[in-house]
Amino acid sequence: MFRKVLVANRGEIAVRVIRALRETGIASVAVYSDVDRASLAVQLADEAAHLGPAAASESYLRIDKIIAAAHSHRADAIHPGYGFLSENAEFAEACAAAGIVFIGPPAAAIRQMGSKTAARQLAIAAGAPVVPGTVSAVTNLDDAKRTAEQLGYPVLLKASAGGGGKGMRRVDRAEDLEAAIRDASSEALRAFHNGDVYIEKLVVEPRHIEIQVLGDQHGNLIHLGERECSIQRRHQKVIEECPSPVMSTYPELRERMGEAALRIARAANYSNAGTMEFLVDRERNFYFLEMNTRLQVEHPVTELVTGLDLVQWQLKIAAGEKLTIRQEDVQWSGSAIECRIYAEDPDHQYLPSPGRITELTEPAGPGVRLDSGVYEGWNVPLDYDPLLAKLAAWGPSREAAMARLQRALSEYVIGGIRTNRAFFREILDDEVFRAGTLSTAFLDEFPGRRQSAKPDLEAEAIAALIGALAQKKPTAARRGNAAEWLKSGRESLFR
Amino acid sequence: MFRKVLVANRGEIAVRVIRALRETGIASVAVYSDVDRASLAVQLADEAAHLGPAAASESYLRIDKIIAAAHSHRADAIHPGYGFLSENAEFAEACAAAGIVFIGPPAAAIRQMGSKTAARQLAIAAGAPVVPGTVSAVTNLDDAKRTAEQLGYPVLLKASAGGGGKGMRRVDRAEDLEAAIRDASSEALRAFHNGDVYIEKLVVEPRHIEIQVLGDQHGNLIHLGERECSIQRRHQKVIEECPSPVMSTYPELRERMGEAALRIARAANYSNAGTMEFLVDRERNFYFLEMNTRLQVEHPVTELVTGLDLVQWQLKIAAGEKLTIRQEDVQWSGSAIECRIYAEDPDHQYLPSPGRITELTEPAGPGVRLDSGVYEGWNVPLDYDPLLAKLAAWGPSREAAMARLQRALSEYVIGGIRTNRAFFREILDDEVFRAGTLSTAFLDEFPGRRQSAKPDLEAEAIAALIGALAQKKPTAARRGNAAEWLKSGRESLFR
Amino acid sequence: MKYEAIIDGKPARLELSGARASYLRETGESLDLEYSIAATGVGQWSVLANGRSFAAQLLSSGEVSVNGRVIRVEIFDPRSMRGRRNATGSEGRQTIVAPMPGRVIRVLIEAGQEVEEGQGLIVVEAMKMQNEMKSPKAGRVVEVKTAAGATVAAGDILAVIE
Amino acid sequence: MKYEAIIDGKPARLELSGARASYLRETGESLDLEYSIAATGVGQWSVLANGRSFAAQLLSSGEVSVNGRVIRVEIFDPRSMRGRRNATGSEGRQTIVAPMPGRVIRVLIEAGQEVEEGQGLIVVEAMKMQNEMKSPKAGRVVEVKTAAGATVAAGDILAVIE
Repeated sequence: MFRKVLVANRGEIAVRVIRALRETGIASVAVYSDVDRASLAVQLADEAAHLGPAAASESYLRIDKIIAAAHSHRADAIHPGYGFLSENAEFAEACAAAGIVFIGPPAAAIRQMGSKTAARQLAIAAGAPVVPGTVSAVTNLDDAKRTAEQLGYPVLLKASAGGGGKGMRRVDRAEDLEAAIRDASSEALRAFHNGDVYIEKLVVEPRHIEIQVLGDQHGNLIHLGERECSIQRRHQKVIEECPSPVMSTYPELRERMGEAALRIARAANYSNAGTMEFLVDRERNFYFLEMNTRLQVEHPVTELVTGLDLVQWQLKIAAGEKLTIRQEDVQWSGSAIECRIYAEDPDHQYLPSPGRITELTEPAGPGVRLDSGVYEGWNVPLDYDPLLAKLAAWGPSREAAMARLQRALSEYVIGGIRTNRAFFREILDDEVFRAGTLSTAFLDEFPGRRQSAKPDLEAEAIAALIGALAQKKPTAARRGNAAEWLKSGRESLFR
Repeated sequence: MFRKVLVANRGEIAVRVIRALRETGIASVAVYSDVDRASLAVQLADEAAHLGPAAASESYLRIDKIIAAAHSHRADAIHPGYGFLSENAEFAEACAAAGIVFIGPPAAAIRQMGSKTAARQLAIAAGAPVVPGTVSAVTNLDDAKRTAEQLGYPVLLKASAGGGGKGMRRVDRAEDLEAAIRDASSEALRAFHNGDVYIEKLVVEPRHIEIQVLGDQHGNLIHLGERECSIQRRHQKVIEECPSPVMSTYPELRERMGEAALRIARAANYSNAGTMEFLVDRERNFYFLEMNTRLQVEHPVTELVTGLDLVQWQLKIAAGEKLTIRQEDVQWSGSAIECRIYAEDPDHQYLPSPGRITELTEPAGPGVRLDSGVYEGWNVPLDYDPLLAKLAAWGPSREAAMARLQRALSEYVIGGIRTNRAFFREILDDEVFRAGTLSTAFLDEFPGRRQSAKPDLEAEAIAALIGALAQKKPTAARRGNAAEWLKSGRESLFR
Repeated sequence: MKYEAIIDGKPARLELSGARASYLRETGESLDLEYSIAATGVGQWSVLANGRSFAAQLLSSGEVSVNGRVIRVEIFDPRSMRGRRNATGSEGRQTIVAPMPGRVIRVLIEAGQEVEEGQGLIVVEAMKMQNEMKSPKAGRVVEVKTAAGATVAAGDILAVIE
Repeated sequence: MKYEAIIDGKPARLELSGARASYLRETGESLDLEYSIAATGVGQWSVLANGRSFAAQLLSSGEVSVNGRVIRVEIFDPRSMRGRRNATGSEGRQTIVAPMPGRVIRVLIEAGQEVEEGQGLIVVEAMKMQNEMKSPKAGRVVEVKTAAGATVAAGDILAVIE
């Protein structure tokens, strides 16, 4: 096993990996940009290396600096987390060239699955169903128009090198196609340095369901079941769960999708952890979309229902150990749901809300798992993703998991910045969500069902009371000096 | 099911019960003494009622005030937690007389099992093994001496009405018996208003293992397996785990002890949650000690390995619902270990350390469960038990659970008061603990194995550095005003 | 002590006396509270009102969160009624303000330039999200107060259109 | 900047210059650190030293916790060496101090009374634990500075024995 591993990431996923390293008895090296010097990951790691300025292009995306840090700290392996360099085949190759183990799949598999068109071709060859569409990038408008006619509108333009919804456009009419291709391609070029886009049939109101696979370097490959990820905004997942409600009703679907995922993974000579994303239509037909050749943000829900630690398995597999779990050993127990807590304002077009967390009360207790990258006093930088933490709950049933998640959300206080915490409370109360009849259209339709909060006399009175008391002693906070604060604590200051 | 439940307790267990109520959709009423006005339980509850001054005798032990609060808040049931009135048959009866459901066993069962001598008699009648000794209170010295001779020294004096080690004395020689009886009896009288003590054979270096039982009001009764609670200081448990390491080696012991526990519970017409405490000697003979007719502090480890929520089941059972889990449905998966985080100084005779928590960073992440009753800024009162929180970890094996617990302890920061956090880190590193060869003598022997911390040059240098920097800007903390603090946060103030 | 208030945009009154508060909406509904308040953190309180428990938080925006529900609060001490603001008309000069903290990545206009209603003016980015500020009206750019690369706070004035 | 220090009871020196620190035990062992420090809370810092990450905490007792390890620290600015205390002899007058915050539940002595070494003097209770303070020597009670029912802080002088 490794002696020391560098974690080439930041935020909650760096913390998650550092925790797994500590539990496995492996020393950890965090990396940080200027604005992340005091991050939770740096605090929790055994060692830390400075990378450069805040901009990811000068820090977390700099292969040379990361390899140099691994060398100077004598790390024998690198865990890339998700995002940043995690799906960068050149990085995996640079690690190998530097004599450092890349904790992830082989570079060839990253490269093959990193091109959505190549991944589609491979899936077709492996006999897995894919969304009807082109397998190669659009090269001229006439071909594109013909393809779109054949598929039938609406169609979806997607970036070949893409992810996270960038370079994606829905097109409903032939006359919009040209502009959409231009927009999508230029967005893709900016985001991925690759402007290739391709055309797919748009599956209307699909579920987005993914299958987790895990394989060792000795040819053993298993799947750990699905995650339902249909609740998305701008193609970014916000709630994920396992089991998918559809599989609770139709359990054979898990088996069929799991088999399809394994066929694709085998064809790609895949090892380590990876995820196959599928769309599932109303008739429970499923279509392979793409593969994520890394740990997923939402891996905790799989861990909660299977009892397996995916990051610890990633480490073992990368170190050459054999997978000791057979497919028939995998058990799914109960139900788990995860919310992604973002620094954003769901009431104002999800605008980002970076800044200092002045107050933090985190939920805990039975059935609650929090994977957070922040702490009270932390200044959430504006330079990166707005994900602060992932709050997940497990229960013996979906109802129990929802109840626990609601309870945990009710305890969660994040002061100083806006978050989508309260928005989740509404979603978890929503009848459609509770019924489990989910689709990727959920968040587009949800606002129409939102109860415009009825004026609540009691809450208003208390808000007015707090306002009046805060005004009554407008300088209380200013006058109190910190020495007194230290002595008598917060209460005296703000009472 | 109940509409509203009053929680007649404080601290972490009040929080635990309030969480279960929220998850079950039942409104909660917290109660508080003067010093608990701003407690976490009061914050998390839907409603709160003031009881009186800090002294428990004027607040949490006042049956009249608690019943009055339940009435004025229209609560239809009361959960007593543990400690305080939880094993007080009069309280259970007062609830019934007031038309309020007492969430616990029938008053008659509390009364019968509350007397250790009556419980022993019942266990013997039910055919369960007990520690050899008298079944009734000592009434004269000569009888006591004869009994002790027959049992053979060492013997143990125990308070009939006791618990928590109060009124307990080990006696090694006949000439010490009289003084020990006097001391034990007067301590018992002070603690329980009942000076009765009885004599037992002292089982040398036993394991302390308890069996959780759960029964409904319709005659269904199951056991949920054991908790190993051998790690105790002054007869107070500090670490508990499930499974017991001895049962991992001898799984049939769980079945035998479970059966014995159920026989006793049946004989007592027991319903709701309860725990049978046993001593287990080196030959794996087990002896019934006493029953706790309430929820145990350490119930989370059972919840972690069985996936059941004991408090939610207490509510259902008290509401008259049937137990839908059969004995054969109970599955024990993986391993869970819990540490009791106390406000005390383990390096100075476990002296209590009440006061303000100036800084709090709580562990989280995979496999970690924290049941806490405190928050940053909270002033831990000196009037009650020093238990701040229970930190538990689950893993697929005992080794994995220990590794996670170590990891979680390494993240746990509690500033302003002393705690036993670091002490647990040493215990979890101890070879004897890791081997699982536990006994109640563990904490007496452990100091002899403690490595006197070797001077660590690096840590010393950093300590000196912090000391120098703190002195360099001795007034930095005083000068910074709170307005600036609010604006630019903690970093600027204390940098 | 009496206060006038605007709560979620609607006028109301609050009267405090000891541990009692009376809240009265302009529309007539009222509520009497017997309350106690205890600080539990920075700008954070536990409020017990008529036996019910609330977590209240004073947000930096001046809003108050009560059990997670965000309520806009303006309070006017009757002794200093001048503090009371009226909703300002929005004709004539229009300022373009940053909707979020972030970094200016593109300035698409320059001072003196004529712009159409809805024309893109300035792009601000934060947390990988780009936000294009558009002109609220046809007019002329009076002033550009920022430049590409600048870091801005929410509410900073970036440009003025006349 | 040079400092003299007593670390866990043993003399040492510390020299700070920019982001470098040199630590030297009186016994000769030394360590050079290249460090950076960032506050992460009240009296709490993240220290990176030679690439390794430490969590340091200044305890109210004046001790410093480094990755959970508690180290006694006394620092003397060389410009104010008068601050340096010597270990005080413990003969003659002895003060009885509260070992923990708590409440005095019994006072077993009165001023003027003769006491034996080991005789119980005062009982303090906190968190359901009673602590009986015993006389460190045979002598006379000069003064009793507390009474049953009083609340005391750790370190408060409760009585004086001569």
